[in-house]
Amino acid sequence: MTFTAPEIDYAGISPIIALTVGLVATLLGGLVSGARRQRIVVSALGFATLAATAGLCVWQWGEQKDLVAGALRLDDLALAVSLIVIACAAFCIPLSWREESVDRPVGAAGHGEFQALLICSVLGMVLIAMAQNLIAFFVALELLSIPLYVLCGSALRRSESLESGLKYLIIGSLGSATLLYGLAFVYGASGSTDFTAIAAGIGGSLVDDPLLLIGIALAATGLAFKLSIAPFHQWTPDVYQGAPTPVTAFMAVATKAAVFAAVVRFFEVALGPAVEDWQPALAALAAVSIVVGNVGALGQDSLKRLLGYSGVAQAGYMMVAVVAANEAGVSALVFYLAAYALMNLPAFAVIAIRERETPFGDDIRSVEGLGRERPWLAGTLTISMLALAGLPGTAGFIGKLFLIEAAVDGDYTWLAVLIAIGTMISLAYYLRVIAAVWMRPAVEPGDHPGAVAMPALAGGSQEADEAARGTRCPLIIGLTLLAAAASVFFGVIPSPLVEWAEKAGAAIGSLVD
Amino acid sequence: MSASDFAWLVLLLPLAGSMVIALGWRALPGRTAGYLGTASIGLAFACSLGALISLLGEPHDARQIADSLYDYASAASLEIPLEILVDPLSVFMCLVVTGVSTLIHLYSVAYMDSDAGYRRFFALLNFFVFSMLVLVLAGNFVVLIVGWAFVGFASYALISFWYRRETATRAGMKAFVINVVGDVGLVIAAFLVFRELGTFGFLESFEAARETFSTNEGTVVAICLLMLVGAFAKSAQLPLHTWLPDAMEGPTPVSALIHAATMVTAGVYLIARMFPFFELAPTAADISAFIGLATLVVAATIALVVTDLKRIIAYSTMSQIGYMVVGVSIGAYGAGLFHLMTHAFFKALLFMAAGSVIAAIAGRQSIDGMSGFRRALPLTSGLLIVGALALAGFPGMSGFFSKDEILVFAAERGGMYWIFAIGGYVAAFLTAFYAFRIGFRVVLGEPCPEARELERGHLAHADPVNPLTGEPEDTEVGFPGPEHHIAERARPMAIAMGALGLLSVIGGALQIPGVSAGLEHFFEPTFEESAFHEVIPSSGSAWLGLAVGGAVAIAGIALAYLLYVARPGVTARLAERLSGVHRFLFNRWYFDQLQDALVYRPLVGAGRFANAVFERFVVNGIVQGTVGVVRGAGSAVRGAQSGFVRGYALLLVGGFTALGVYFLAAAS
Amino acid sequence: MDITWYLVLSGLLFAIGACGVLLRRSPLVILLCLELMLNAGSLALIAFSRAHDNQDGHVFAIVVMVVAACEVVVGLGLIVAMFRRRLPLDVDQIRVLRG
Amino acid sequence: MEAVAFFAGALGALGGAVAVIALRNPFYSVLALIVHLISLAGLFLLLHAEFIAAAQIVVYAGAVMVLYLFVSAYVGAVEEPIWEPIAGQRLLGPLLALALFVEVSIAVIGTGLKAIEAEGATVQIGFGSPAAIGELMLEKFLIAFEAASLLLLIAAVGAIVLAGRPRELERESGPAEAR
Amino acid sequence: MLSVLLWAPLAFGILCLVAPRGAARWVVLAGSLAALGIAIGLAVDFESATAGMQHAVEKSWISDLGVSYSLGVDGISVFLVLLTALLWAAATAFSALRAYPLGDDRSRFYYFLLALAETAVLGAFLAQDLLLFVLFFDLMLIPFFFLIGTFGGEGRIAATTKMIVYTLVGSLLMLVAAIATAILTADGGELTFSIATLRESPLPEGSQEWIFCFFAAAFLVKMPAFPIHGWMPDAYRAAPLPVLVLLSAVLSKVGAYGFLRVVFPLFPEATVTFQELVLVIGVASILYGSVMAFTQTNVRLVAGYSSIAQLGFITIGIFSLTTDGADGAVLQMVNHGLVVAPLFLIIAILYERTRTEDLREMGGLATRAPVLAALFLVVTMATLAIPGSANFIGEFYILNALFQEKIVYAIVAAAGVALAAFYALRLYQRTMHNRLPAGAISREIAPRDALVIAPLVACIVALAFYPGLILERGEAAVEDKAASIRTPVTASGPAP
Repeated sequence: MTFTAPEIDYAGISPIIALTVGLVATLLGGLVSGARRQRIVVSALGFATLAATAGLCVWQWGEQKDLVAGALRLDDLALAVSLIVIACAAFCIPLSWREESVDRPVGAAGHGEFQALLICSVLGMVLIAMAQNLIAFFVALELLSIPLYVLCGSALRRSESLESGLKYLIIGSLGSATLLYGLAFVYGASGSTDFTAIAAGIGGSLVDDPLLLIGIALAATGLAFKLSIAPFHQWTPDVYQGAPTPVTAFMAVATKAAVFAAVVRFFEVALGPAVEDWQPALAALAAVSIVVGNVGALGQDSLKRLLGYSGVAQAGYMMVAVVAANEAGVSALVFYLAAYALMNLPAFAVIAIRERETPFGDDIRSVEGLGRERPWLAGTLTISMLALAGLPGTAGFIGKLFLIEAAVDGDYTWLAVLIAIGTMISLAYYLRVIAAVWMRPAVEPGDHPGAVAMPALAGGSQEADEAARGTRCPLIIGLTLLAAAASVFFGVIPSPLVEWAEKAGAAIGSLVD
Repeated sequence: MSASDFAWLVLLLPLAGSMVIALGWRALPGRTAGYLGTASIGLAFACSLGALISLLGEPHDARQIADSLYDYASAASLEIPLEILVDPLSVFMCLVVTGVSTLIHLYSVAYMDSDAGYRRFFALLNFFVFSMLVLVLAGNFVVLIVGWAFVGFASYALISFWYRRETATRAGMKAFVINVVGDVGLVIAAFLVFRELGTFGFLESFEAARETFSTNEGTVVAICLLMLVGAFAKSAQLPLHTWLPDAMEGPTPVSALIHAATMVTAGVYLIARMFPFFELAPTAADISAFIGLATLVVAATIALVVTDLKRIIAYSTMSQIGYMVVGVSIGAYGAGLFHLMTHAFFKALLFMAAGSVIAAIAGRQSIDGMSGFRRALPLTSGLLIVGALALAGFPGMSGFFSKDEILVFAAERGGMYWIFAIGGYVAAFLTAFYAFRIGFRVVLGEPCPEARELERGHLAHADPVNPLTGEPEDTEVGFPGPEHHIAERARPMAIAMGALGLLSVIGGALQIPGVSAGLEHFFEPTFEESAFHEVIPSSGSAWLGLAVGGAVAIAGIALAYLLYVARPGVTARLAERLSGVHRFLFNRWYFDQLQDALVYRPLVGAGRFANAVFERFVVNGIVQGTVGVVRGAGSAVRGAQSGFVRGYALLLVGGFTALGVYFLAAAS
Repeated sequence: MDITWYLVLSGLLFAIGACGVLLRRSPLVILLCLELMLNAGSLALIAFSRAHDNQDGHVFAIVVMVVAACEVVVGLGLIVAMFRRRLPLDVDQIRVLRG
Repeated sequence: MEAVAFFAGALGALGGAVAVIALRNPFYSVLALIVHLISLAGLFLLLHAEFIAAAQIVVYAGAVMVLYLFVSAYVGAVEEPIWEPIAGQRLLGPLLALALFVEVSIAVIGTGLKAIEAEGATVQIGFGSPAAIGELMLEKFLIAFEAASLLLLIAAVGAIVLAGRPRELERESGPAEAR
Repeated sequence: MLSVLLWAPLAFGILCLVAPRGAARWVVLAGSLAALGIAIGLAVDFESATAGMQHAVEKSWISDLGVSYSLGVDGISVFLVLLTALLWAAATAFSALRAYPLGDDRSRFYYFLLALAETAVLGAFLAQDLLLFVLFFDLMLIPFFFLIGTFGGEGRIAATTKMIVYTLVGSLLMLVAAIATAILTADGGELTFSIATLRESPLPEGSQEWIFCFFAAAFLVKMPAFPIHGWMPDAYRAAPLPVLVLLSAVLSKVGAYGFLRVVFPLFPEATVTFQELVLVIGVASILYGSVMAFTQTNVRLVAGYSSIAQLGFITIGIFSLTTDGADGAVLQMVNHGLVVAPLFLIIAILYERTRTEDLREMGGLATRAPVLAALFLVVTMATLAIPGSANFIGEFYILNALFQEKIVYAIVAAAGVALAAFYALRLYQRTMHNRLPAGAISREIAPRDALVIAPLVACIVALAFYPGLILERGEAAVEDKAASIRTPVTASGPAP
């Protein structure tokens, strides 16, 4: 029998290779003994990996090509999303530092495993952003999910962490089973696993064949679950709250980014011909999650939970861009994803810092009086809240602008109006946080009898918190301020980010219309 | 200098005076402010004379001069210059206003001395004169309205001059609000004029009106009625009169100047000024005449029973204005304005005398306590009697000629206008009676304790109390302070009163049937367009009317003598015999209660309702409702978030089953 | 034998698996049910690849098998961890996070 | 002949599946699953997927299930209580599952796709043979293949992270922490 | 020129963040004074003849969306800009001179927010690009949220949240509407938000109408107009008085301004369609506001509801759809700003004297304070629009115009004038007159306060002598807007 190796564009897959190598390296770095030394070594490796990958992505910027027998597609959309994901990972590594060293048994800090898992997840995300073949698509999805299951549960001391891990795993597997079944049907209907071939296969004749449509329904469910789109969102608040804060931060932003890229590719490239079928359905999902997410976040005391619900709503907003199904939509989506990273990460960072400084964990009381105590942190938290609320002067506003523009352009004005309404509701809880930061006096643990009983979520055990009270990691604070500043900068001078997003949009646009 | 230049000066001087006093209030010692104010008004009077002379210098048909200073508020389609109209009418008004004002200022110089707000008083008084002059000199509706409102403001400020008195502030508020109602009427009238004639200028609109409107056309009647609202609000005619008696809360000179001599006659001036409209709308004119008559009678009857000295005079003012309104409404412009002038003289005189008496009796105002001041206050008493005679229309006095001229004119027009003549004479009888009800009770009879003290040369003092409610006054309020003044001792007061006394006696000479018709002739340039210009009673019938008037007056006086001097005590018995009537009159025909029930209470009620019900249930309801819905949805979502992972799975499966259903539906 | 039969069978298996996830409370068994669903998926894949004479489905099935194995491993790891933490092995009693 | 085989396999698969969710003891459920897997492998054979069938037997029914058995033995087979804490779950669960099945069947039966009506395309020799699959894996699905292997690695790492180092954890988990 | 005016306050505000705490307030004061200077310059060399934009600035901002950074002033905005600058200077000076916020270590924050707010409001008045306008319109809420929520009184957090959410309800819908306008107009072509360009090709009536509704909602809530003033009472109760000055005197105008700047040119048919409705709202606001104003016992709320009434006048003036009415409305906007600002400052002073804001517990304050009384009296008279004040001319123009168009509304609205006399006087008398209650002290106005209030009163008096100043300069621009209503460009946009 003859075996012809596929010709491989190594330049194209270089980011993937880099990540793989880095993954192994960090894993080995984990063998270094001594918590501190290990942390430094591993983190260095991790940063190096991410930096290298980012560099390669930038290098490949502007390329448009199929890789490895068309399993992957390298284009600006993929690269843009990869960059966002990598940035998130880079942000979360320092955030995670103290986390692991306390939550693992003394003497053997798990930085190696932690960052290896993180990078593996990044790899999965990069892959899924590029995947244009059902199998690669599916395996990439698992590659990004399974490490996350582990990471969520990785704070073994805290039953909440384990609980979140289990819930995520069960619902997640259910979701991927559904997705798989859906993909199977799509494959069955079209007789192929390549996106382009699928598009060709279903083109015209099959557009309203029940087999295909059920496939789409199941696949949509599986993906919507990953994006925590209502009504498949219920895992989100619990997992966000239970998981260690750095993991939550990473999950909240990176997963959305990668999966949205995949969704765009899957629906607009593979299922492009069937747009009439899925557009209304996705619109309905978007509407539902805008409403559910926003009302759910009202009156939440756990900040992470609050952000979880707000994430549901935000996913709804972004879904609108997918629904619009036009080039403007894609670029709006990419822009919003970038903005989303800029406004979410600082928020989580502040939460993490406060978790370690106050006995209130991620309860809203932990940020009360922050305005007097630490104006700069308060400022960043405020900015990210305002940005999430989409108030002008922040990247969030511009992002919403693009979303609404795309929606109206795609004749989904009612969704645009719904975005506006959702934003109004969301103000109620975003402003509540800001009010707590600036307008309430700091709470002394003594004032609240509940304070001690209150579990220090993600903060490890009490004594550990005592030990770490008042951590001032300059790197974290620096990155936080940077991100906040960026979200203001792009709110005032959006053009650079906009053009960047435009390119990513063009990548798909060229395929769609 | 042309008449208009003089006119501008007339306007400028009082304003300057008021500004100087107001801004330099700290710098002016003692009575300086008073003399400053008096001087500025005196000069204004001089300038008015100048205007008069230069106007008489003009040829007969060039005696209506419109002159504008600058474009006050002109834009788009509106042309609103700061414009004055100098013609016999306005000059006449200027003379009356400035003349009387000068004397009253002079009086106040002494009278208000020792009042905490001395300077404030003169600043405001000058400002009032300025506003009044703006009113009478106005050349278009906007300027007129400005003057109209300014006098209203001045009157408010002076009524509540003693602002620590609840009663005073309330009275001020009442006066102001009712006046604003009048303003609104006038404003809408102006809009209507603009809508129909496209201009706000007087002369232009008169011209246009004659061409545009046919007699009694609906629009023009509406215009006139709206103007009447304004006029009646200012001139205290029914039913907008209730503020005037309360206005007596102000210092006596204020009552004399604003609420007797000048401001309250603005309505009369307005009707005279707008005669082209009114002659195009006879209906409106008649309505106003009838209201004038009604006021005339009603006020007179009330004046019979009221006991507060100043309020008696106030009601008499109302009724006298009733005469004028009748006059100008039925076309007797000359006569009406003539009466306006004479009334200014003698009514101011009466108030001054009253002020002197009140000062002598330590600030009390009820005439019940007053008697026998003839020896204690010879000058005051004498002038009081003179004023009363003039008011009563005693033959030879000024009031005698002016009042009867109106009534004779009414008779001359005949037809239903006889009613006005008859009503007028009846009221004249009542007038004569209450005039001497005051006169006799204050002057004759047993001297009251204060009078006796005064005869011994000692001026009575008492703890200051609010004359209306009798509650003790905190002396911060100022006058009546520890120091107060009577004509006998304060020269400025004596001079002012003397001058007015003289005028009230000889003022009638301006216009004696058959003998002189100066005023009529002087007014010609203004009123020659008038339809009633030709209606001039023959001197025969005029003298007949005068005879009747004189007789009625004497009869009234005689009755008063009978009841108050010859047989004191009869009145009390009468009062309880006719207690119903008495109470009705004493409660001033229940007009206040009526207004209260019809206007004030409903509004406050509406406010309360809006506050208690609407604001809470509707306005906040909108908010609360929405919030409630959202909150409800929120708790529903959180409830679904049960924490049961299998529950989540259920929703997930349910979700994609639903999606599947949708897609299958879409397929088929 | 028509392919349809196989597909209907796999649908049935999928449904049963889902039903199990919804009804069972021991995480262990839930994992088993998820296996059922995945297997239903691979059955469908294989059937389709037979129908289209296209072996992509087979590769897909293998990948699914790997994925299933991984999920199992991680899931069992979690279960062990929970067991050590003395947490009840009953998903209904693990609900601190809610609301 | 083939029909018989199909129905036998189908019966086995279904029975196994039902047993998995019906048996209250996890240990037995695992055994039931093994039955299910084996009969499924049979069906794979009927579909000319020899390699998959083999893998199914070896990897699944072999390795994975053993792991299951160990774990269920380790944690001890707890019988789960009968009562249902979530209102309506008992009712809605099967109902939804049924609806799901109906939808799928409608889709499968209602489709206009001719290919699945029949036996399926006539396949050439070597369809589904290890060689063919291997070739595909190394050419077309190289990435998927590599990723899958990476997946296995990371899963192992995850298992270690979660379940590794028993002693310390045992020592650490005091009753205070257990809620 | 305009850019300097726009950004100067913010620049100084940022400067004050790094300035030493003591100096912060002077820095921001300097900034606002600088802005005032520039604004005066603008007003002085303003050519009243032209209807077009003057000192226009035009730069591309978000090219992909066709959003441009374009500023300009015309007869409508020039005096509003001046008013904004003036009142901001006044409020800042008032705060700075009495070292407000008292005993709070966050004065830097306070003054920074003031500066930010000024920039935002100026932006709204200067913006000639629809989206830029919307952006500033929303932006101005943020500083006020903090100002009220951080430095306010009783129940400030709830109040400020309520205000923001309520007012943003409109603004966000407006954002959608604005984008829709641009896209529907472009119809696949080049996207632009320039008001001037959009005006060329108005939308078909159908889409005009819903878009109009969204804009109207935003503007009416902002004013606020009856019955959507729900946020007003709480916010007014809670806000610190210097902030309240700005909130009531300036922010309320942005709404009214928006009608003239955006709605008239862009949605003429819809404007005509909804004229009656808005008139009803306006008249209702007048009556309701007045009636409420004379039953309230809280001083702030008397002023607050009176503002509702005043804004009602402005609204009906604009929606008389005539040049006269709109011109009067422009004048009235400035007047109301000039009147309400000193009013609230005086209320602050009264509060110091009586330690209460309840009318029933006040009184007699005039005794020892003739100057304060005089200033207050002037303000009161202007508030009730006594003829001779510029306010009267404003109302005269408005009512006259409406009288020519829709006589019934005019007559009903005129009733509001009489009511105004009542509540304004009531406010004055209950505080300054009658007897001095125990515990209250009558003190003369302090020089530092007089320094702020006297100039404002001077402006009122000056304007009373020559209201034509504003009317004449406004005329051309207003005429241009009103013309677009009378003779709308025939719709050529795509069907919705």
